[in-house]
Amino acid sequence: MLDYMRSNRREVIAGLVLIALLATYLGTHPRGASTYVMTIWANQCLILGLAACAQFFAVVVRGIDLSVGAVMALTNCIASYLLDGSASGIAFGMVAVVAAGALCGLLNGVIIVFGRIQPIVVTLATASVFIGIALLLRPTPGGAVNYDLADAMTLDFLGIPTALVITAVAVVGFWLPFRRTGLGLGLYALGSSEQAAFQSGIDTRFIRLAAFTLAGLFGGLAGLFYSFVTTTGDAGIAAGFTLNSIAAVVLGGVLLRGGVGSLVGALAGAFILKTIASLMFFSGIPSLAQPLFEGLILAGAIAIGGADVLRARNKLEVYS
Amino acid sequence: MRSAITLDSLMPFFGVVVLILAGSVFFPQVLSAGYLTQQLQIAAFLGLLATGATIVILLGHIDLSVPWVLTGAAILSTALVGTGNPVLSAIAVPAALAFGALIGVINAMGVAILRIPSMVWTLAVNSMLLGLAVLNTGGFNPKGQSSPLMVAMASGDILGLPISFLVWIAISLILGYVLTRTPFGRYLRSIGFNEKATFLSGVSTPSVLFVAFAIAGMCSALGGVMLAGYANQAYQSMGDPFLLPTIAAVVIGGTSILGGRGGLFGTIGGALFITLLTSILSVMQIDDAWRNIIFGVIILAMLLFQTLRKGAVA
Amino acid sequence: MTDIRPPLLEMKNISKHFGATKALDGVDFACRAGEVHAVLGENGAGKSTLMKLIAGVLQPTHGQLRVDGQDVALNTPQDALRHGLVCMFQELSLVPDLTVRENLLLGAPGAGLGWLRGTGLSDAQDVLNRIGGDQIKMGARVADLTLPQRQQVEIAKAIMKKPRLLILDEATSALSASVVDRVFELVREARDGGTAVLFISHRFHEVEALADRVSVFRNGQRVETFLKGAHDYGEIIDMMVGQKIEELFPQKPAGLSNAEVVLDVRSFSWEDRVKDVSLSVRRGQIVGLGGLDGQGQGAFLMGLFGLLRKADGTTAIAGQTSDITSPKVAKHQDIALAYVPEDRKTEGLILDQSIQENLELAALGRTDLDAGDAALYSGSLDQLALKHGGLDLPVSSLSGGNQQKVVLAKWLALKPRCLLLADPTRGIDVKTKTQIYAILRQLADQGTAILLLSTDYEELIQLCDETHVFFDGAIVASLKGAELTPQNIIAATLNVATNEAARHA
Amino acid sequence: DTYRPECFAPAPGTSEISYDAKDGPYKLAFVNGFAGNDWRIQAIQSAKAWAARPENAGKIDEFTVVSVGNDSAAQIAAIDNFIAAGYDAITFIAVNPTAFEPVIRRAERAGTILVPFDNVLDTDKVVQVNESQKALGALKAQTVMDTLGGEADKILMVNGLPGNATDRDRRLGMMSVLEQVEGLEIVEVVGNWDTGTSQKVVADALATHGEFDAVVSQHGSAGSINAMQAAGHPIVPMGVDGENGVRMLMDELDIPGVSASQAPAMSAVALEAAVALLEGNTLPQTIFLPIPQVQAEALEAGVNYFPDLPKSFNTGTGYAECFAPFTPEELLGQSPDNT
Ligand SMILES: Nc1ncnc2c1ncn2[C@@H]1O[C@H](COP(=O)(O)OP(=O)(O)OP(=O)(O)O)[C@@H](O)[C@H]1O
Ligand SMILES: Nc1ncnc2c1ncn2[C@@H]1O[C@H](COP(=O)(O)OP(=O)(O)OP(=O)(O)O)[C@@H](O)[C@H]1O
Ligand SMILES: O[C@@H]1[C@@H](O)[C@H](O)OC[C@H]1O
Ligand SMILES: [Mg+2]
Ligand SMILES: [Mg+2]
Repeated sequence: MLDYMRSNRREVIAGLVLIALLATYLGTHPRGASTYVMTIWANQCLILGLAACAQFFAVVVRGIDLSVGAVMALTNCIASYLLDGSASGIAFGMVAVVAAGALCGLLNGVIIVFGRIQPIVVTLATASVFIGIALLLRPTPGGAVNYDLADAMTLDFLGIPTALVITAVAVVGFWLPFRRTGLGLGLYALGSSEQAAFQSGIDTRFIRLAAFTLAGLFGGLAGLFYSFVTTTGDAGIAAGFTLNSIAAVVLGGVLLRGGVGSLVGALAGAFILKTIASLMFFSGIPSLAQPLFEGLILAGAIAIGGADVLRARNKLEVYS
Repeated sequence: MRSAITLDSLMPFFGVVVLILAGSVFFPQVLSAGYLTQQLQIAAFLGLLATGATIVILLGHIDLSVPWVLTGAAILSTALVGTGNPVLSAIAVPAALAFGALIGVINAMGVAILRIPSMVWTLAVNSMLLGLAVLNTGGFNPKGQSSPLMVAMASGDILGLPISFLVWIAISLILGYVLTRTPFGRYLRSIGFNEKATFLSGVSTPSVLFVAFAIAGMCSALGGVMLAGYANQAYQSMGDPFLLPTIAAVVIGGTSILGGRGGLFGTIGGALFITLLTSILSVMQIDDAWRNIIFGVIILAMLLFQTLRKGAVA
Repeated sequence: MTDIRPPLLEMKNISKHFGATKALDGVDFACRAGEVHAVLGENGAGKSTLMKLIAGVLQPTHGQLRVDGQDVALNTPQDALRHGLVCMFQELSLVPDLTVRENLLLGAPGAGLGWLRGTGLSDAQDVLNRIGGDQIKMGARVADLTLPQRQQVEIAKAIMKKPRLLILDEATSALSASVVDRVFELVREARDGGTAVLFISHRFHEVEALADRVSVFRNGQRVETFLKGAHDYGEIIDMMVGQKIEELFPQKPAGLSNAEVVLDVRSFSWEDRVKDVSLSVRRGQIVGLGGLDGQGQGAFLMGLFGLLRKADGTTAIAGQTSDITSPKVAKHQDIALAYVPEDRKTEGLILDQSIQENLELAALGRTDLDAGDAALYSGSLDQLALKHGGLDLPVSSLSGGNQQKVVLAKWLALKPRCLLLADPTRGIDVKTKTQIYAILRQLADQGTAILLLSTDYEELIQLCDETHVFFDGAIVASLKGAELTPQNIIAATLNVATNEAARHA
Repeated sequence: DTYRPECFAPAPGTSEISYDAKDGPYKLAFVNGFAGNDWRIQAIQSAKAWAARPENAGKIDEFTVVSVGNDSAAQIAAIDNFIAAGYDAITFIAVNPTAFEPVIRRAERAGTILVPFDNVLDTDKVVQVNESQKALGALKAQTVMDTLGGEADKILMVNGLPGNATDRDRRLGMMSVLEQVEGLEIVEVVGNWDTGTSQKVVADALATHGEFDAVVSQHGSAGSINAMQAAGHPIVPMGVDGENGVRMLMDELDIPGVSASQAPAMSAVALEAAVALLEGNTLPQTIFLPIPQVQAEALEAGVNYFPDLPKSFNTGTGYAECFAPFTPEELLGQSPDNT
């Protein structure tokens, strides 16, 4: 147990910060901890959580994906056309939405791998293209998502918020097994040392393509879940999510230099970020002071992770 | 000393020429001196921001606080001028620059001392500045105004050349000199490639980071002052539209986002290119959706062209 | 031994060019199953390049590779693995952020992208146990291992793949003699089982101990291939360097006991990693620091250079007590300390920058020097005979030995009063070593205090006037003169036998 | 009949809505979207100024304001939170006009009244407070065409932030007038409701298209005027927004036309509407507030613009038909720490 905590120190810190913030939030909430309040909270958290998962896959291979928000916007607009109508139509629609996200990611990956251009730059450009396409689909917000489906995905299941169930499924059903596959390990290897990965006989191109495709896929999932929450399509949602997804993964202990961190951490980081924002609701902080407080808490949470280095007794340690 | 002018950094200038020629097919006025000098004037705002960003990117970092440093500097300088007090008006520009430098120092504290990735720390600083601006506007709201100096810097011209452009180029030349001819410039790029080895060579790498982020903050602040002079006022969010174009300008100018490689010459081309591209898409009245798509595709094409050329050489 | 089968691996007229550099030029080379084939040559001779071609990491500019007489194209390491060609690289192929187990899984035979089973893990564990790596935890992060431990893991990872051809490219450079012996035993076993082994080492006695056949390379060409024993040591060195090497180590001057003290360290402690270390260096002396890896000697050097926070103790240089808090302070002309770090690629050099820029970097911050003045470097560059294609080329284009020369030259430009060297000759060829030894001795004679951390006890014996051996953070033996024998050093290293006498307060 | 129709004027063809009266004092919340925007800050200040007025203060138990950013999911969450906390009414500026259908249902179940304003919803289920965006656009276009005597060759139209329903409707309003003009060439640029951006795009349009007979512009119009001045463009009729700086310029340069605004004080009217509904009054489902407007000739310093206030200040400090407009002191004197 102690060993586990030491080797996953970053995730553990993120988890503790999250618990503290959530307790404060529930403590200040007039309604307190209840399924309703937890459901509202979890829905928001999961959207950014999925976006952070998308960012995680780019970051773990030492990249950055500036198109996460744009992929969400595009898939959200697609969803607003496909998620209403017959049950089979909706089922197909959900698959199509996620596939569209994966396709965006694959496109990023292809340009990054075969064009040999830095991910951050590629995705800066493709984000513009994705948003353009989203705007073609939805010049102004509109469309609809089947309300029953939306309710099923965004309310609760036996008193447990569906969003938390989905989070658990993502972790237990996908991430933990995935981490034990060659692909899962390959992502870390590539991000930690491309040279070593290559010399170990790993197909680094394929892994990088896979990483960005997964990033796109999770971007699509984020867009899909966003569609359930908002039941509509909006091309203008990109801006906030991209930068927040980066902040989220860092808060969750994922290192931007690649090779370190986990999907669990990314999720925790996203939940932290959204909980900070939720704290404002009943904090009693004057409305015009809220953005400042939000910024201060964010900076504080980030600095907690950073303060670690002040303890380093060997000055070279901070450079690794 | 290796030349700052590489083929990579020339690329955006070719791009500018192509854009002008292509644009003139639809609008012959694009070739007029009036339109072109206007682009120089406007490119200066982006250019100044990109100048600061280049320095930080050469270090291997990134500064996402540009938007609200810009806005904050604009609010501060116009507020000082707005007091009507001649002394306060006179120090408006220096005060804004000092503000930029201060924020740069705060950025550097997170990055150099706490070793927080610049990409998130500067983002957090950006949110705090937004918060401060909101609080400030809401609480006591001084009448704001740009000083004649600010207006002249943004909109005046000397011998037909916009002063904003001349200021930008002058600053690029000074900083270009610093980057290529001084130890500081060498340290900067060395850190961009390998901070640890630079530190072990007896360089006080934190100081370099502090100075670099401070310079970047001052560039953003100067951009804010100029933009306030241009619009004759300051307003919330005035910096938001500049963040991504700033990064795009630096990268198009051939500076590696990984640090170490690149320079200000290319950034000048990058800022001109992005400004012109935006302008031409605007005057062509292309639908917003298509503007986004074309913008992205052209940036990608430029980048692919750069790497393909390198591939062909290797 | 007559073998009518085609060689396991055959290379025909192979060339590899990097821009203008011809790393390999028209090489014919073959390696048979069941032989240990040593490849010798000075730094930059092209040995590693040859291995990388075999491992599919690089592709030849011209020429053809054959496996079992069949033409093959090895475009990726996977291609090579498929033919059973496995390489342990000079730069390790371990992923630092993954655990030992994960690294082994990644490299395991048949590991694809799908579900990973632990196949081969127990083989790897067996190998580790046999080569003294039983301490290494499967769950430990590779980045947290010492270099020798990493080399052990790398060996296990290579062997678990059951290679038909195993390449050891300076794979044992950081291992202690006893571990090397066990590795060799393993290699011999593999050879006897029909594996072909290509072996690269700069330590001649290792070649002596292991090789069946030897190929010598020089300047990208194969000079000669012969059975071990066909040529003696001197002849082989002549072949390698193309000239005669008279003496590897320079003559030690006698009678220094009352020369002035240049560096004096008292009661240096840091955390619980360095314990109360005191030593001094006199004019004309080279003082060695020995010990197993990770006993605190490396940390001690770092501490002297101002890299450790909250270290206790005093340091005096030329009688002047100095408080050294950072490398910047350390290199200042009033103190004039220089430190050549252990890992030249990540700590000593900025690989993407030119040789010139690297040379200037240390001098740049010194107000009393003009870093742009070529005269600062030309002397040591000439003396070290830096082999380069132009000072404006990236330093990464140099071979390991020549890179190390750049690191040295960059610091010598500052005319340091005290030179701290962390294993500067690891992976460096014999000729370069002589050059480095000569320059060190000359510097010492001129009054530079030299502290030399080394894993090579030959150096500690032949080059150093006095050697302090570290164990668990403290100096357990200080040996000089006739006490400097391999037996004493090894004993002290393991902190056995007569350690009481050597321990001082 | 609906309650106080001079203020809460019904949109053409709209229905009526009322709820059972509830006893006060009430718990009210205002959920803003993005905060870093002068208009929105002033909307927050107006809401607080309204709540501070003695005639309102007595009716209020709690009044909370939060800003959530440009994220409709976050806004939905905020509203849900206030519903969960038992708030009586929630006003909000919707980040997205179509995303609130499920929230409306949840509010209805909980008995919480929702009153969207400014950026409103595509719904007929709740009372919404706004100006007619189409009328706002049409007013500007009509005024400049009237000034020009109904004839023009070329007109410049500066649009707002694409993707917003308000931008779309204001443009449609302008178009509805301009399309009637024979042979008129309409040049459109996108100013993003941002003074600097407007200035740039107008400068470019002037450089490439030459002179225009008139200009109609959304938020950020000072930029349009600056650009025309810089290009030496002659004074032509303009339909502009209501920022303080624009009115200063219009008066100083004697630009003919109209300054008409979407007033941030709308936030106060929305609260007033919420209280009216809580008290059991009937209101039109869609309320079109009278558009605050000043013909160029009527501009007067200290009355309808304020040389001592920032240019980014919005002159829309109230709707006289509803209640006495806030004085700038009332808005700015609001200390930020008495929520
Ligand atoms: N990627 C590269 N780019 C340019 N030059 C290279 C590259 N790799 C190797 N070289 C050059 O090729 C030559 C052979 O290098 P190689 O690494 O094969 O030498 P080596 O015999 O293994 O030396 P050492 O004993 O130092 O390991 C050297 O001159 C080196 O500088
Ligand atoms: N348990 C530990 N606690 C703190 N730091 C450690 C620990 N283990 C290793 N290190 C770090 O590793 C660095 C190397 O120190 P160490 O004493 O292991 O070097 P060394 O014995 O001289 O090794 P080498 O022989 O390879 O040079 C130290 O500066 C220290 O910061
Ligand atoms: O209605 C708009 C408002 O929502 C926005 O915040 O500022 C500009 C106004 O026109
Ligand atoms: Mg080698
Ligand atoms: Mg008047």
